[in-house]
Amino acid sequence: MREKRRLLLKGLLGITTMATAMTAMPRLAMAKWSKAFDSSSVDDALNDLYGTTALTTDDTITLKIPEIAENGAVVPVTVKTKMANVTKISIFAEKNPQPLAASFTLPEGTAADVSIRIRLGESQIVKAVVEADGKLYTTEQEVKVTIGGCGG
Amino acid sequence: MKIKAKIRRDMAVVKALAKHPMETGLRKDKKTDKIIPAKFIKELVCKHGDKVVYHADFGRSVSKNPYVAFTFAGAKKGDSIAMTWTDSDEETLTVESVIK
Amino acid sequence: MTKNKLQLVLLLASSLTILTACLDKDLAGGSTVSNKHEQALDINTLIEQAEQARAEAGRLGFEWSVTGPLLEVAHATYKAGNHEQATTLFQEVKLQSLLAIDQARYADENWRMLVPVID
Amino acid sequence: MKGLTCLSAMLVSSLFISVPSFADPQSDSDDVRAFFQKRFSNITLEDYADGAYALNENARMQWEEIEEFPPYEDAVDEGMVLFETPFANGKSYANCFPNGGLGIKQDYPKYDTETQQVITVEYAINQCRTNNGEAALPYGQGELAYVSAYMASTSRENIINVIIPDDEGALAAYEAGKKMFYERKGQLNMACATCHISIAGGQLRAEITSPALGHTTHFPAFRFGWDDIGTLQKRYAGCNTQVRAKPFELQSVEYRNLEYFHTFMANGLPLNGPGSRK
Repeated sequence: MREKRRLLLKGLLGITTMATAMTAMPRLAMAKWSKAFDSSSVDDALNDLYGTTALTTDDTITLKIPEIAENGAVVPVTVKTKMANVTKISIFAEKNPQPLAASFTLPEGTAADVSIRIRLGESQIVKAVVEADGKLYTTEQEVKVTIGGCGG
Repeated sequence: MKIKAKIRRDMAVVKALAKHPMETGLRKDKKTDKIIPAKFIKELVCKHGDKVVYHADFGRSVSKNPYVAFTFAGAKKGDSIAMTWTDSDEETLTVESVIK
Repeated sequence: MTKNKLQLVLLLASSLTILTACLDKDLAGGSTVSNKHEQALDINTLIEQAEQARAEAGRLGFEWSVTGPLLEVAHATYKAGNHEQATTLFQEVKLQSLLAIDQARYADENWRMLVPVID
Repeated sequence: MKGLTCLSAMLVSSLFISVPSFADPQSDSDDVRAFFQKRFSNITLEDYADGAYALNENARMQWEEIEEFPPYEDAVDEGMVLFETPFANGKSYANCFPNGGLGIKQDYPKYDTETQQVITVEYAINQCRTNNGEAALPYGQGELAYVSAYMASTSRENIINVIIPDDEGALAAYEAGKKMFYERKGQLNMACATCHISIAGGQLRAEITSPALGHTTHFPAFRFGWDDIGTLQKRYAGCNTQVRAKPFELQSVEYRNLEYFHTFMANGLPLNGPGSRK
């Protein structure tokens, strides 16, 4: 653990030198942003996104998210699975005003292993949905969000 | 947007941090007591050459200054990738980075 | 005994006189001014005390963060004419500041109590 | 009124009488270490550099996740640009510091025997600016914090080595900082030591209070609560306010003395700033 942190520290400077910014690229033509992101319940969002709410629970999906969130505004989440032919991964936060947090479309060659940081307004269940071979699989975990203000 | 991309075991591991307020449209400005209008990244796409290797759609629950990480095959050291975000105001930004 | 009784009667009589005088003035409509004036004197002393105590707490480095804002509220309340509430607020400012001053004294004498001791 | 004046007079005199008896910084530091070693027997001295994250595996994992791509990188980059941009007179920050300002944070705060005061990195940054005809920057956050963050980043993994010279003024400054650390104050009547020594590692509302020993290693720090990078003394002001004590001015003599004591305690720990905190 300590070694890892050391490496991170060493790599801090000089990473951005290669990045160049360009604006006004033509918008990439891909699936349209789904209205599922506006839905206020998990089921509505599932229907909007996949046309069904039928999910199979599968505990081989790894949903890495802290049981107690250090900071509800920034909760790191990783979803990964060894299933084959994964085309989509989505993440839901049940009690957020709009539960669908993010949806990843994974072309062939891209690993079913995505990370993101999300907001959790309160303690709740976070759900990951994996679409593989046209079927939907899910796993979930409860996350406790504490109210702080004193840390560090 | 900052991008760190490197080859690990034949796969390109990409980590990116976009600078964006990710306003939900639900938050009030403490001083004016007015609702801050929604402005959030809806879409983040990564291309390797012409191929889209990653496409993420975001809702309002993604943290401010969104961070993402993903892994894809078929790239080598020295290749370029381009990441583009588009937000709810149709504002867009593309940043290129070389895989190390 | 008689002497005491006499004193009591005199005392009662004099206070009655004063009371009557006041009542008279009240009826005449002149006392409001004088009463207000007396109250104003009191609150001015209180303000002075509150501010002095606060300055002292600040000088000692022990002023509470809530005292300054409270003092502002007290002044605003006073300006708005709500003297009764302003009095309560200035008293609170004074009390907080006196407690802070006391804290400074206590800390100066006892701060070593928190230094970890290894046995 | 008279009573109050009397009380104040008594106080003033008592404050002046209590001149530090015999300060022994090294044995102070040894005592604090021994105290923590007893309380947290399973963590090493080096671990204290990680603050509360040394004590809680769950929080630590999330912190490491954040440090994968930390939120302060922009600030460090900006600090580097600011650091390298010459002043109007052609000089730059590099001219004001030993070793061109790089890799030197472990030696701060320093005691300047000539001017009889504690010099922190941030204080020195503004001294450098004013000596070169530039306006002083606000302490706390913004450009000065970025420059300081850049300087800290060049000092990562260096071992803190604060020196207290054999000088009456230096010892008095250290002792004043120490006293402040242990004095209860504010409406909540708490000292720095209440949270960060006495109940360090315990739960205060939803937080685990961090040990005082590693506090200074990771500043300037990006705190999500601030949504920006900020200096150690900005945190001091925050702590004071949290116990409802009126904070001192940043880089006041009081806070510089406190930082002197606070950092001396961390001698031997590796620097790992800037760091992210929630």
